[in-house]
Amino acid sequence: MESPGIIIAFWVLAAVTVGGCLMVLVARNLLHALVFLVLAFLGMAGLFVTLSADFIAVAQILIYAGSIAVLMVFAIMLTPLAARDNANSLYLLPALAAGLGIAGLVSVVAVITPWSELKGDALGQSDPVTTVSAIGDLLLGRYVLPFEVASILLFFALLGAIVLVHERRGPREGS
Amino acid sequence: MSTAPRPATPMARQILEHRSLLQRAYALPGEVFFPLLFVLLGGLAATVGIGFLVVAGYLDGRWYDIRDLGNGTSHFRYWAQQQGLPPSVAYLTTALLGGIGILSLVGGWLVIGSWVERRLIAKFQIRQGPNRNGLFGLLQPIADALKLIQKEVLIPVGADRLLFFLPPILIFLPAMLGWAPIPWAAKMSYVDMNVGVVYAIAISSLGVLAVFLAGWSSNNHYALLGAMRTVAMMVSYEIPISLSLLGVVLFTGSLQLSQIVVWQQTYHIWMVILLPFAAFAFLFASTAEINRTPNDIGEAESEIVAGFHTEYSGMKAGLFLAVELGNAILVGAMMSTVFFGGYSFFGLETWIPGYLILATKIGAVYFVFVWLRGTLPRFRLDQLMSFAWKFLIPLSIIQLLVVSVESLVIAQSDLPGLATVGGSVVVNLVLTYFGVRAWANAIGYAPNEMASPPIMTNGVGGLRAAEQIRAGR
Amino acid sequence: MLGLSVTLAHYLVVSALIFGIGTVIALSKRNAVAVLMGVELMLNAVNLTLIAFSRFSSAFGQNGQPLSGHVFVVFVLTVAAAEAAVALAMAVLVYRQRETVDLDRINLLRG
Amino acid sequence: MTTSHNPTNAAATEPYVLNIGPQHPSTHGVFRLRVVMDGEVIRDLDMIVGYLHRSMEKLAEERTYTQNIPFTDRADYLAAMSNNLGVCLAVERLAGVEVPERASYLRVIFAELQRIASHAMANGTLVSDAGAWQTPLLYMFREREKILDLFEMTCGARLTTNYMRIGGVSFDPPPEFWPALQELMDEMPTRIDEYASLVQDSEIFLARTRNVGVISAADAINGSLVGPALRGSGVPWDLRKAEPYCVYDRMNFEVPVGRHGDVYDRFMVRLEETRQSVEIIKQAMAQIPDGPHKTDIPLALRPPVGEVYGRVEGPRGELGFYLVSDGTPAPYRFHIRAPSLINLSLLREMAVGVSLPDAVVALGSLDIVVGDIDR
Repeated sequence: MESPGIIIAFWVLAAVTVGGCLMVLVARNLLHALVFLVLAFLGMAGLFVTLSADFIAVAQILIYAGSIAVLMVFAIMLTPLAARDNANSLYLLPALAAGLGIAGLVSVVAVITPWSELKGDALGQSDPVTTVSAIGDLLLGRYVLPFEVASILLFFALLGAIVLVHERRGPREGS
Repeated sequence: MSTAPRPATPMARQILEHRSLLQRAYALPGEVFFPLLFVLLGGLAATVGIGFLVVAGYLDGRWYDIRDLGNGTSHFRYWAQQQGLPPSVAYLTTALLGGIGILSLVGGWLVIGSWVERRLIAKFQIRQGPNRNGLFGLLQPIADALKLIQKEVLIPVGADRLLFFLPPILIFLPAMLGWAPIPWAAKMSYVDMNVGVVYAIAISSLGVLAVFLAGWSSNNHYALLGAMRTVAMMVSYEIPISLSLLGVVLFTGSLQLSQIVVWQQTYHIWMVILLPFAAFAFLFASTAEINRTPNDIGEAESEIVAGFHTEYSGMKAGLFLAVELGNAILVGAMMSTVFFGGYSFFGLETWIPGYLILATKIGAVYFVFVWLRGTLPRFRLDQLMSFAWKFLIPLSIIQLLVVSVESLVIAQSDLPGLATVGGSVVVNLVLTYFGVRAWANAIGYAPNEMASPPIMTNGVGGLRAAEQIRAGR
Repeated sequence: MLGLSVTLAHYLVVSALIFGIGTVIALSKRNAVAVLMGVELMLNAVNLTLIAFSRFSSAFGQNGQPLSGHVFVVFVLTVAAAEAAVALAMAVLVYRQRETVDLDRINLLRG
Repeated sequence: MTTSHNPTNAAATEPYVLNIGPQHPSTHGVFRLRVVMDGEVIRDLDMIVGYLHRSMEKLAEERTYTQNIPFTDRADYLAAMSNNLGVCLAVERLAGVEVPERASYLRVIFAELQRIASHAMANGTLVSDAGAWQTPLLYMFREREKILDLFEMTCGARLTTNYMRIGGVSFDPPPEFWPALQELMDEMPTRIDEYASLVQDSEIFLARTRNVGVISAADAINGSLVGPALRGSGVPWDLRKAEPYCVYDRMNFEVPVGRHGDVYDRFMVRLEETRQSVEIIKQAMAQIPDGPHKTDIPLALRPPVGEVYGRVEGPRGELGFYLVSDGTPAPYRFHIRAPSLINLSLLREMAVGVSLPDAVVALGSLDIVVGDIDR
């Protein structure tokens, strides 16, 4: 992680991501916030790429930027009479305090802890050529039970979403 | 008495006087014809010479081997390393050159594509197409672009200015980024990433948001309707695209696009023969994704004017139109890479540069798109939705099950590839034919009963006559 | 080359910042969709942490599974997708009943 | 508590108003639909006409009967010949003018040519409305172009022909007209087959038009629908059969009627009518006698005091002219019963409750001409 390309990429992407998150917080319009959220997701995918996590990066784009953002768009559009001003509630100050506290605490811990991390050449050598097959092996090998549970969870989420939003067409439709 | 009707209009006269290209060639004067013939023969001789070089293997892997520009790149990197330059310089240079290459290809297509499409459509519609500006009307796109550029860019009252400004730019990103993993020859892809297929799907899903924002921010009902239609359709048709690509991936065992091409080269078969239904699903769903006939309901002109870009004027509208063209060839590239053998053509790629073969295939797929546009009416939104959810997705899932068994057999068995892959071809063809028919019957689709000619009658009357005619049949 | 290299701590600090901002958004926004945006950001921050550990950590030996972090991220993505679908469906449902998705005003239990 | 607000759990969507037109690709002119939409579904619909109103009927009261013929060109500008024929027949009945036999045959030939041209236009734009990117339209325009060439040959104009005269037609066709007409009529059946094959079995077109915009026979009669739209609903009513004018009683032809009354039936009825028109023209060409093409009438024709309602079967249906004469050279009242306006009134029945694309196709199948609606 010492080549200039990675360093520049890290700082730029980190700035984009954190900036996007901040804009989600301060944007005055919910749809603007959504656009910045997508920007943050894309920056995050870039950060994943700098960490050699190609599959996760692409999955991040596909699921977050491509699907969840669109879901949110639909949720916003299906609630036309609700406020779209991205307003803050009364808990802004406590929330700020909590957020700053968590961020500060974790940052301090992250900086002062002597992580047994790889550096230099060892880091370069541990760079996997491809993560896809390894992830696949793990998913269907060691983690096969969580994998199945996750698929069942997805299935029930699908069912649940359909059941919740389904419009019941009955005799009372006209009333 | 003159027999032939005189051509009534200047246009009709022109059509009558029009000479074909061959007639014009015969009519050439000798001092033009023979030099031309000489040049042609010389080109033929040069081709034979190059052919000898290729067969003798003098070219393989040299930097001047233009059959695969990747050779030049790797030689350049090696040379830069010899010179003691830092690797980043060599990588940056080659990356820049490759980027410029792809951008100029797509940019050149955006310039010429509208002319190609209009000329082709004109041929389908028995008319001439643009033929006034320049040779064969080739300058027409430039005239169009100039017109668009000098038009006023209007921002509608009540539009969200930021979100109105962004989409024409945002929608360009997937159209450009999608080119990265396409292999143009064995060593010649911009980023030969391991997750190429997933990357292509992910990138194409980014366009949804731009379309939605364009429609929403315009503050126009037509635009919003178009955007909602397009978004609903893109979300629905991403699933058949993913499922059909997944079938291909199961066979090839790699998400890398270049590996998919290599697999097809190894087995001397195109995926379209192995997975006909997946190829159809991909083509159909792609037309829905990129808003082309018969699925162009997002910008259905007769219903919602121009869909999500109704309110855009000037070059912003031009950008949307250009992206439509760019997406068409991007889908063509994906389609030919995944289903039509990519840069390979059963050994022809040792003679002809692979990128030319791929470009030809892209052109062929694009021609199919234009053909569809010149031929078919448009579906309705609910029909398209039910086609995706009731037809394409269930059948794709069934196909995936079949394919997973077949791919296991191909991977595990010791039988020769001809037996396993050939068997899979036969099984898939048969299953596709009967599966599609059975499924269509199961969901109650019977088009033949629908087309019925009117009843011819000699009678005249009112309601009673109408009832008699109906009862008489 | 620039005199500084990117280490694990860098990623962890970025992740902490994003998690903090996500917390603020999730706690302070009125609109249910905006709250969900905050939650997604928090999940993203966690993903970044997992991937960073997976990449940098030397805790895995030669026979270890350095990509377990990736697998966990896959699960997080799955759960996030499921959660977003259900949460947004609930938002739409609440909107149909109450014509608002303002979380401060969804106080059914208060009567 | 507001939980009782929405007991059916239906989405609380707001209907919104969409203005289709006056400038919209599918309104075929300047005419506006004010549509109340709920999502993609039309809940209510107002037709707002009058953007092309030229006060034709009032202007006609200041002009002589012959001077009024060019006005009718501009009323239904896609069927000028039929309009000319309608007003001429009405005035001839009012004034008791005899028409030479050759003129009657010429009138039939030109009216049927006009019907072919107009039906080509109607079917082509209908398929374009269904989304085929103008290809069938341009195929159908190929023959329409030849017909317009024939018009130009005969009377010098292609669209606003002003060809019929009170007591005949203005010109006898030139010698080169007849071979050209013969050639066109010989190739016409194959051409019609060709463009029928483009569309009529296309599954997408069937899916778009079958069971869309259905009008039952009773509704069609109650709504006083006319023309191909009426026949599409299954009612065998054609003025050329029911009340033959000119020499239609000597022609042998059939009337196509639809089975279901949907958009597809109206399309197919028009297609079959073009075939029948070709048959009529062939018979007329065989039977046409020599003789004068026009009787001389005074320039300022003064019909006796009275009123008359003359009607013809135009391409869009019954086209009526109600004329009242007070003995002066100008009509006292000059009313046009325009088929497009009456047919349009059925759009609301077809479009409310269906989605926007269906409404567009239904509107296309009615084959309105805004000049005919507004006059």
